[in-house]
Amino acid sequence: MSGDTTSAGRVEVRIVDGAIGAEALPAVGPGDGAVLVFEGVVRGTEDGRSIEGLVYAAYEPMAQRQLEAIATGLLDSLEITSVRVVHSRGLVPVGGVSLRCVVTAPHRRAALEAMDRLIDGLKRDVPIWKSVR
Amino acid sequence: MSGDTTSAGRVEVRIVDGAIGAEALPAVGPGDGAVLVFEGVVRGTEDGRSIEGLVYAAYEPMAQRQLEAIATGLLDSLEITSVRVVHSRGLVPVGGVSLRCVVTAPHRRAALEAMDRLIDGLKRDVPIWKSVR
Amino acid sequence: MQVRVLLFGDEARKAGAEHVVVELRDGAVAADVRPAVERACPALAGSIDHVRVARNCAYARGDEAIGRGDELALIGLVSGG
Amino acid sequence: MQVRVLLFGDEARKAGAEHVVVELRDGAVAADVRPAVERACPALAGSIDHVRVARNCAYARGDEAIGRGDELALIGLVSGG
Repeated sequence: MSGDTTSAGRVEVRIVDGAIGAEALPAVGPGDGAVLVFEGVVRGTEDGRSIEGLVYAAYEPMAQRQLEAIATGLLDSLEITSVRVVHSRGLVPVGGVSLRCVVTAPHRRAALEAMDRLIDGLKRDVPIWKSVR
Repeated sequence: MSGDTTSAGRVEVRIVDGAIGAEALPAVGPGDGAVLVFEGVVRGTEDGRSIEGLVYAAYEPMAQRQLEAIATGLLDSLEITSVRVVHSRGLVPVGGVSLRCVVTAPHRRAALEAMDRLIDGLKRDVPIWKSVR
Repeated sequence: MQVRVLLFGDEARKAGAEHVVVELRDGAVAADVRPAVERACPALAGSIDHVRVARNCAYARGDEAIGRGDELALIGLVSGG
Repeated sequence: MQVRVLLFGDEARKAGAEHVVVELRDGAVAADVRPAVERACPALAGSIDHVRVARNCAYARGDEAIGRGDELALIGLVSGG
């Protein structure tokens, strides 16, 4: 069930301090025709009032493990070739990127499907909490 | 129907020479929580045989207009805030990016839906043709 | 009237040309374009049933009137992306 | 046995603590953790029915046995992204 042996090098999960900076996209293999990148950006208001930013706290070893499990499950069930997830810890100011997910695949459909499920899974099962600053 | 007055500055369509280079993501507004980027990459094989790259030819004024119409239709029907489409003309070598689409939105769901429909529309209605090199 | 119809992709390859000049009666509509192209260019006869007609850079409904200055094009199966 | 249960988010705020130490009988299973937390920390009583139990960084089935060295946590509504 862990899929660790087959997903090595195809799953990358990182939890990093503060807003996530720009970074190079993963190298694509010769069979990859689609690279899909999602960035979650901190909006200027939360429940209607202006905020400075969001502070993220994670139960890190479990968050890391859960994200790896979700990514591995997607690699096992969809025709995709890699999954990268980077999530912030600590303060991310308004306009900053708090989540970046990258999926590579031979074709776009599987990449879009994987991205949708990945973010769904993250928002449902991954022990990370935001609070307003 | 054209939506030109409401979509000004929110739709950007470009057809460029060769592989598409890296570029800055569009500026996000304070209500944007999601930035979704799709890159179409030229795969190493076409119908099972190795290729050097793909050569794209477009009926450019119509391709430009069709892409703008698709993007405007998405802005009118989904909760998204901007659409950018860049497509190559001429030779794009294997591994090169021939298409980049960027959608911004308050929430990811609309961005994913818009991206799916955008690429569908492109592949169905936009007069661009590839040939193998 | 004589009208130029742009060709692309498979259609251009089959015709060996990037456009074809066709004869249309005055009052012709978009649905008249394909038959006129088949008459003007036998290499395309029988192979363009699925091909769409564009008028001034937009897909044309069959009943859309064709004017003298219109830019016409046949748009076969596209393959961008 | 005494076991430490990690708390996060709403649960940590309500409890005013990032963990709570609970008393579990030998042979306890994951379903026993929530009641034990409610006994140990009345501030959480009645508000953790929807909260999931994690054992060693994975969500635990209710019948999963709890061992002395396990890392336990209550995972309430998460809000990452």
